[in-house]
Amino acid sequence: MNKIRLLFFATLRERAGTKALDLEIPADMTVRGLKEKLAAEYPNLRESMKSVLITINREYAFDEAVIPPNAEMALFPPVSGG
Amino acid sequence: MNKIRLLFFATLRERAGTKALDLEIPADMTVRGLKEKLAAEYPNLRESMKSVLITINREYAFDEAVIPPNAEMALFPPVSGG
Amino acid sequence: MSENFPTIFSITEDEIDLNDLLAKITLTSTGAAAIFAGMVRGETKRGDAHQTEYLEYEAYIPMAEAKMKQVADEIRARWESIEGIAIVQRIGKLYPKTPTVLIACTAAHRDTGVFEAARYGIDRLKEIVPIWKKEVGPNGEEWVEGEYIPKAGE
Amino acid sequence: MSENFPTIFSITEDEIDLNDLLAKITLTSTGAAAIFAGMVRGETKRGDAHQTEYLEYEAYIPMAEAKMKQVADEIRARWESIEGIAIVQRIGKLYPKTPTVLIACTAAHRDTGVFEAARYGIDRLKEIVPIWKKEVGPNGEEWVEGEYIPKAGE
Repeated sequence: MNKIRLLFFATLRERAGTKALDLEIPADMTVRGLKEKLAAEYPNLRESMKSVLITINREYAFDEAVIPPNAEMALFPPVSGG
Repeated sequence: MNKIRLLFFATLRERAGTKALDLEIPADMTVRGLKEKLAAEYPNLRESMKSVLITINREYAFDEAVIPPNAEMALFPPVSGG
Repeated sequence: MSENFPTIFSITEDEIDLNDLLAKITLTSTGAAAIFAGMVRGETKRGDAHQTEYLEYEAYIPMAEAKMKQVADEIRARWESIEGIAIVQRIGKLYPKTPTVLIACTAAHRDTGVFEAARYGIDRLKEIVPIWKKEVGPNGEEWVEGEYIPKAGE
Repeated sequence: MSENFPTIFSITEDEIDLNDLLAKITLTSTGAAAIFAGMVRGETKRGDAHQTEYLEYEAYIPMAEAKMKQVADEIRARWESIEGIAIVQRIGKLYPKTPTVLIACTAAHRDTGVFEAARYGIDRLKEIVPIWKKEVGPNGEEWVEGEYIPKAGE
């Protein structure tokens, strides 16, 4: 199992009810697998998993990416700065 | 005869050796006529008359324009602000 | 040469000082700057017309700074004329008319891409830099969501 | 409506304050500003490469102000989205890195011509606004001459 840290921002933070979450995940888990896990375990996040942006170690990551150990991941909606 | 006031800027001011000149000119004098008069009477300005910009009452004026009484005219090179 | 060209990027809760930022990206060889500034609109007419009391900005700060650096690198890769670049996003609770974001690019001359570079910078910031805003108005609050989905490598 | 939109134009010997000018052309409906600033180059590489100790600016002030107003009117005629316009030229003896000119345009959104309007503004200022500069450098002084010949009605 790998330890990872999830950060939530904007609507995802509000739906998760927390800014950060530490998780243990299987060593071969992909971004898709994590999304499925979160959708299953956190009903408030289920709807958000369809359009969420995900980053691994501050770079955008996509469904097939395998999550490395000690990853800092973030989940957030499309950005709206400016 | 009409009274007019000539203002000189930049290279024209330096060649004229003055910032302003009051003149009396014939009532029907055009911008071209004024340029010819200045070229004849002020040798330092002769060369400048080929490329000078001329204004009458703060609007650009051209060779055929007849100079109105009490005109405020200015003579200067192409502008270079900024 | 370009390693001496200043690149400023920051997420701040302080006022954005245009004079100071422009001075910091002006070199002896600089003759032109194009600056984009974004302000909080109190009254929006396009789309769903509405009023805004304030915006509340939030950022994933370390990643936002890294992505601002990336936007600056992309600008330099596209317009080699660019000398200095400043990219600043103000966060927190910001009221109408307040400048919230600034992108400034300098170059020797104005006709070598400085306007296009600033335009590119603000467009990219709104695509890839992780910053969000919640709009609070007379009818409640709503998160503003962008539309861009970053691609691999962005 | 547009009669309430601020238009600032001035010839000044004072420092150009970008923060102040931006605030003056930011309305409640404003979300975007494009600002062009020109600075004195101490070192020019394009064309005849040379160094500049300072520039000495001179203006035909009342006509320059009228022509700045005309540039602002032309901008509004071309981009009806433009809300505020500021056009400022600093004159006198100005040293490298000093901002000498500013053109700023504001609008509700950044995609309605605000960049193009600012670019148009600085191009037109350099064509029709009666201001000149003499360049003083290690090899003596020289008046900078523009190339544009105004047409009737300009």
